[in-house]
Amino acid sequence: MKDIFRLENVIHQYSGRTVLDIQNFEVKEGEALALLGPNGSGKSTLLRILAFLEKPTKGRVYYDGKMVNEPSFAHRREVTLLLQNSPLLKRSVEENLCYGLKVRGKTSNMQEKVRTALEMVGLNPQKFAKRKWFELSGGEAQRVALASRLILKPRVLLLDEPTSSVDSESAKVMKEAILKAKNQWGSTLVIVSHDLAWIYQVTERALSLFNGKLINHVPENVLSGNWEPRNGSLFALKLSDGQIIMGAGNPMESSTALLDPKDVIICAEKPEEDSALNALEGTIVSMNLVRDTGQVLVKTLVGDKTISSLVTEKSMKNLHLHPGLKVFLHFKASALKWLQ
Amino acid sequence: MKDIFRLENVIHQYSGRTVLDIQNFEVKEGEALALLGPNGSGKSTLLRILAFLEKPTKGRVYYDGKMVNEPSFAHRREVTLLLQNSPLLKRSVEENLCYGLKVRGKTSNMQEKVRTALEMVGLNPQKFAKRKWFELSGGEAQRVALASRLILKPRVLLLDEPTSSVDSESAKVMKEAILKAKNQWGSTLVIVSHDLAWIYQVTERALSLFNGKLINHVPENVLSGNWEPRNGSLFALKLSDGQIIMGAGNPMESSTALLDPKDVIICAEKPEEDSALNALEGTIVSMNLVRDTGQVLVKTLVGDKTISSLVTEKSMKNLHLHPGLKVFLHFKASALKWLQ
Amino acid sequence: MNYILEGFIGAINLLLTKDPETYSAIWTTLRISTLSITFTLLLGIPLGFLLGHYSFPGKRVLRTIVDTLLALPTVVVGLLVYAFISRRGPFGELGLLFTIPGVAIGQFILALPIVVSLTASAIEGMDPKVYLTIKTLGASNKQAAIASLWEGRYAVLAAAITAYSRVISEVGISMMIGGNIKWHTRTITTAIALETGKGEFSMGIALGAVLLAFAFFANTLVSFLRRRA
Amino acid sequence: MNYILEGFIGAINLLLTKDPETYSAIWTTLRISTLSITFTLLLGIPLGFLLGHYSFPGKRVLRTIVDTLLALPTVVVGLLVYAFISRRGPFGELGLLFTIPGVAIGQFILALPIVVSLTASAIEGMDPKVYLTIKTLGASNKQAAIASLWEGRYAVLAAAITAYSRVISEVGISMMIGGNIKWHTRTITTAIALETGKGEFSMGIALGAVLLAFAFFANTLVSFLRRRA
Amino acid sequence: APQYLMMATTTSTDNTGLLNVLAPAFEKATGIELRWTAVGTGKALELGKNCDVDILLVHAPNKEKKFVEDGYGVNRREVMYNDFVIIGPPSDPANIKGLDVISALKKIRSHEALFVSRGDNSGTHTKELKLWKEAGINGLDKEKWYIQTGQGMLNTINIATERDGYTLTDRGTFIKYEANHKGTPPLVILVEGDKLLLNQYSVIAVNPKRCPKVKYDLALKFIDWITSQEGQKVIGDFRLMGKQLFVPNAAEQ
Ligand SMILES: Nc1ncnc2c1ncn2[C@@H]1O[C@H](COP(=O)(O)OP(=O)(O)OP(=O)(O)O)[C@@H](O)[C@H]1O
Ligand SMILES: Nc1ncnc2c1ncn2[C@@H]1O[C@H](COP(=O)(O)OP(=O)(O)OP(=O)(O)O)[C@@H](O)[C@H]1O
Ligand SMILES: [Mg+2]
Ligand SMILES: [Mg+2]
Repeated sequence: MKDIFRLENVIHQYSGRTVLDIQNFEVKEGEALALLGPNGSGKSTLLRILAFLEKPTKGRVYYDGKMVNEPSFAHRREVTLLLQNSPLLKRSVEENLCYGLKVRGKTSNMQEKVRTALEMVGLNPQKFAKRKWFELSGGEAQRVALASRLILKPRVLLLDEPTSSVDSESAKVMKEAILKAKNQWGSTLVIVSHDLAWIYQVTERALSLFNGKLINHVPENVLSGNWEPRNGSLFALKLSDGQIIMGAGNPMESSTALLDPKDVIICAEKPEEDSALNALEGTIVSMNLVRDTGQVLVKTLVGDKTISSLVTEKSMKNLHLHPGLKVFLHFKASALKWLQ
Repeated sequence: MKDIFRLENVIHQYSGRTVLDIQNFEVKEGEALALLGPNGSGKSTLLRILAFLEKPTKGRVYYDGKMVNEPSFAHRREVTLLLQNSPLLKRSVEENLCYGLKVRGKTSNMQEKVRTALEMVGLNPQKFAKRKWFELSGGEAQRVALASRLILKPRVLLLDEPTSSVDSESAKVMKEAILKAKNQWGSTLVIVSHDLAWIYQVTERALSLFNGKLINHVPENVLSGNWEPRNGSLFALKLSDGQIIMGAGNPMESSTALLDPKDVIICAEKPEEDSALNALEGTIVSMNLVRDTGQVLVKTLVGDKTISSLVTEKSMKNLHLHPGLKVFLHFKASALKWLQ
Repeated sequence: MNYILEGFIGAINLLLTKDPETYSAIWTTLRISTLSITFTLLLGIPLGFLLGHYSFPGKRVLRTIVDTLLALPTVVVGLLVYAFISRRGPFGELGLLFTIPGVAIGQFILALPIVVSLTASAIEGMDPKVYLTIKTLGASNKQAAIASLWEGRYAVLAAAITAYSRVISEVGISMMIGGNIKWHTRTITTAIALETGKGEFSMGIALGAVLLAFAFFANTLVSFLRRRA
Repeated sequence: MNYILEGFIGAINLLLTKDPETYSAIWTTLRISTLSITFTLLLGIPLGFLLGHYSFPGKRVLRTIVDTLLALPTVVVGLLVYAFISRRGPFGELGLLFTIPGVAIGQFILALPIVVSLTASAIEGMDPKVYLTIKTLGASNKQAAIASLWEGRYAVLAAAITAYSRVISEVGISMMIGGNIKWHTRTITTAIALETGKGEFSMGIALGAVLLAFAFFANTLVSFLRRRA
Repeated sequence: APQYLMMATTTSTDNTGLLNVLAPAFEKATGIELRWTAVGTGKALELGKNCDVDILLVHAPNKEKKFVEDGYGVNRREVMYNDFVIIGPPSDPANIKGLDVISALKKIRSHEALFVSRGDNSGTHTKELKLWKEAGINGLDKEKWYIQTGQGMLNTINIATERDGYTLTDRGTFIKYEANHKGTPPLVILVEGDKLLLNQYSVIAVNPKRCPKVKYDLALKFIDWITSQEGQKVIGDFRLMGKQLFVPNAAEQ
């Protein structure tokens, strides 16, 4: 599949502060990409750049194979973005949905399209089409905002926290609506969300942003805090229950480490002592099936930190893992990757 | 503990449409109450009434033992609400935090208080105190809004989706901040959230709203759809994989049923045929430890519906439950409770 | 004090007896003001959007100049326009002096800064997310400008009402450019000035009341439109 | 045409040579307008808030009336005030005719509807959540009103600028109530009217330019304040 | 504080600059400051009726007499005069140059040549109407060639200039107009010197019996001064472009 977006050496700054610093970033046409990362890491900024709402301070943006210097509305008619906490236009729900069609001159069959789009997000058209923008609850408004993007059948659908105030039933409905866009219309999806369980069901690939930098890693197991130097090149992080995580390498200023859930092994017993090997005691709090893989994401509470590990169904069965079980987590000090 | 809020026969309408209809509702001083329910069920409306921002169309509101007819700002100085998608004031972060203190004339030690409040929500005061309101990401703004409530050490803290755009690490920090308000300052908490995992960690009691009506039931297992009448007083709901859920009673117009996770039993085999007993085949997708109880909430995907059941650690061990396992869910047709 | 009472009775009298001089002045006022406000809004609202929306070097200075032009006295506008359209001026050939279009040009200059400044304020005061939202829905720059103005429609309407009120209540330009010529360019306000100069104070008040009745009628219409939007 | 050029040269001349008549008119204009705008803002902004914020029966009618009063011609305001403060009027004893406070009263009446109407629009245009947010933080009604006005500060400032510009550029009230008395109540605008009446057009333009310079100075100050808020 | 006298006067005395000479001379002689508001004659009389000024200096003899008869004013004294002239374009389309007033108006009428009237009930307008009446011409109001400006004298002359029309003006304002055009005015005097064209100015004190608060004593002082040899000399000496504008005639009474 070809790239629909490619970013090269993109840097974006607000009043001199660099909030985005991306060397390479591609989105394939038709794929569904999750963009994760903590607050303030630059997710919304990146989406605004992809939606051609903002020009990066530096760097090149390619869309559909061509470099885009002066984005025109022709670009914005293919790429639509649902802003974080998107406001509605001060019009009726129906008119909100029609606006995007009208600016494109696609005024045929609007009634019908409005009905379909509202139903896709789980709102009853009879009840909601005529409502004014302020006569909606938070989640209803959020869903109207999504519907007014879906109605456009866009080539690229960028969603910034689409489910942030939506109930779980409706989130499921929205998941289906979004997947319909992908599967039936071939829309490319880039979705930002903090609801990891939800977004894993929608997307195939996930990237994370930390401090404006892209990391090919799901932001599980972010270990930040006061890393104290120990002997050798080891650093130690004290947990609330007195246990210690050891990391090898160079924390530098950020002092935030990432630990891939794949690198964490769950054992029933404590292994022999080894300063470069972590062995943390904790209690399993949740186990989630990962879509399509048969693997299970197990979250274990260690002190005040929750550490995720990815286990196969087989080893899960062997160990009789279940929530509430006391286990030991093993991982190498060198498994920690430091953020710059 | 005495009631800090009591509502009697409260009805609230918007342009003639009843959105809230509550016969009795109490909040005890010092408790932490979760308010759940789907979009549009009236949660935000109820919080606005509790915050004395809106007067119910009908009914009586008691606060601290006294009926409140004309809420004054003296009431609003004890009760503070974090609105859903709360805007910030167009001032610096620091000034946003100070505003509530200033209107109360508590101008001593403000710098120090601002620092503490920002740290409580996981924001670095040095980095954020001087920022303008628009120089924040979505989650940062949300946390500033919470901080400007926490700084007031309010007697009652009402929170409407406090974590809606907050990353999971920060949500944890916020949980601690909120619990500190409860435990150290004795604040009463009423929290609305769709993030059930998060809210269960913060609150002790949960109520749900459906169509403006209060229900003493966690909104897991909301079964809505096209219930078809069968023989006797049974109704059937077809799932996407052809399986059928049977419900006894009278669905009436709403045709939405609730199923308490406690009433669902997980078995390894299919029981003998009985039209009044449901036996649905599905796959476990997640298992979560419920705080303080030792019980586990197991979610099973049946067709396109996820059904939760609450199991003890013991039966979980006996059955060797784990995500990915195929199981049968048993529950009586009469276990379904119909919403009016 | 009597003037006021007499004035109000006089106003009712003028309107009921269909006093031809009064109706001629009302009609002239309506023609001039419609002409001037139409062009003012057509040019002023887009300019106000540009000034309010875009950032460019010198914007702050330009904004200050526009705000300064709000203080243009009508006599000065009259003098400036007169200089151009008098027979000896560069556009003397057009024969605009002492005509309704001539006055409308002057009123256009008077009202333009009001519309530009207030529209720019309305746009500046808007949540920037609104404009972004419109753009994400695929609007071209022009469509986005129109939709933004519609989002701020109450403030834009307030700008229009303020400008229209300024135009129908001004006297300096109508006097200087129109010449207050009876049956031709005499407006309600120039008639008021004339009557007042004559010492006919109650007649001045009566005509003032007629003007207000006219404005009230216009505003009532607007208020109904506003309700529907 | 020539007199425009002459006018500008004249303006520089007047200012540089510190022409005493001109400086007296500037000073009088400053005194009157400061007096009138102060009271207008003190009363108009709160009234505008009340009108914009609260819903009550008859609100729409009241709003329409305020908007109508925007169209009050200055001469009519002059006549109305005159009727009250003339020696034979009810407040004749106060001796306000031909004085600076007398003119300021008239200008107050002229500017009040502008401030009330534009402030009300500013408040109406605001996201209702902002007011709720302020209240959730524990503000009393008065504190919430002040904070809301601060949230809408650009629009409120625009109201103030529009009103102030109206006041310094008006001539009808200053003429009628002030009497254009040399060294006493002659303002820049009445001086312009006088010079224009004499046919001294370039002097009229010169004084007009002086007034605009004055307004530009005021607006530049405001623009710096705005930047800091 | 020094005493001051409040006067309402017509625009012609102010616009020509006479008062700028009279006021300092009066103050020097008596120590009394003269303040004036220059308005139309009708408005000046109205201000007097309302006791808002102490003294009037106006030029509409019939109205002044009525004002005194009705008890609003006392001590009316004629002070000075100038005369009215008919001016028009040098091409003189109605051929009125050198005619007496009445014949000139009749010719204007028969040629339907453009005539610009002040139409503002001022002294000049009153005079003009009286002249038309004497010429036996009525029903001018809606005639196409008869324009009513409702404005001051100079503005009316300017409108006549723009339109190449005739108009009736007082000589003082015409001289001012000449001065504005640096001595080469587009309109010129065509009819002058007729006895009917006399323009008499008078002062009137506002009646202290009706208006107890007026400064009657100061008003009397002003009347005394302006009708004295000293005051009359100031008027007689007032020149614009070397031309005398007003002829003092207080002594003639
Ligand atoms: N207009 C602005 N001016 C200055 N700084 C800004 C502005 N908008 C965002 N920032 C800063 O840029 C950084 C990235 O912001 P962005 O909104 O992209 O974060 P995000 O990843 O979307 O976070 P969230 O999960 O909270 O929405 C943050 O540090 C934020 O404070
Ligand atoms: N201003 C209003 N005018 C009319 N109807 C309104 C208004 N505000 C809310 N509603 C309606 O009232 C009902 C309850 O709204 P409310 O905001 O309380 O829901 P909620 O439970 O908070 O939902 P959400 O989870 O989406 O925030 C909804 O049906 C909504 O559409
Ligand atoms: Mg964001
Ligand atoms: Mg809500």
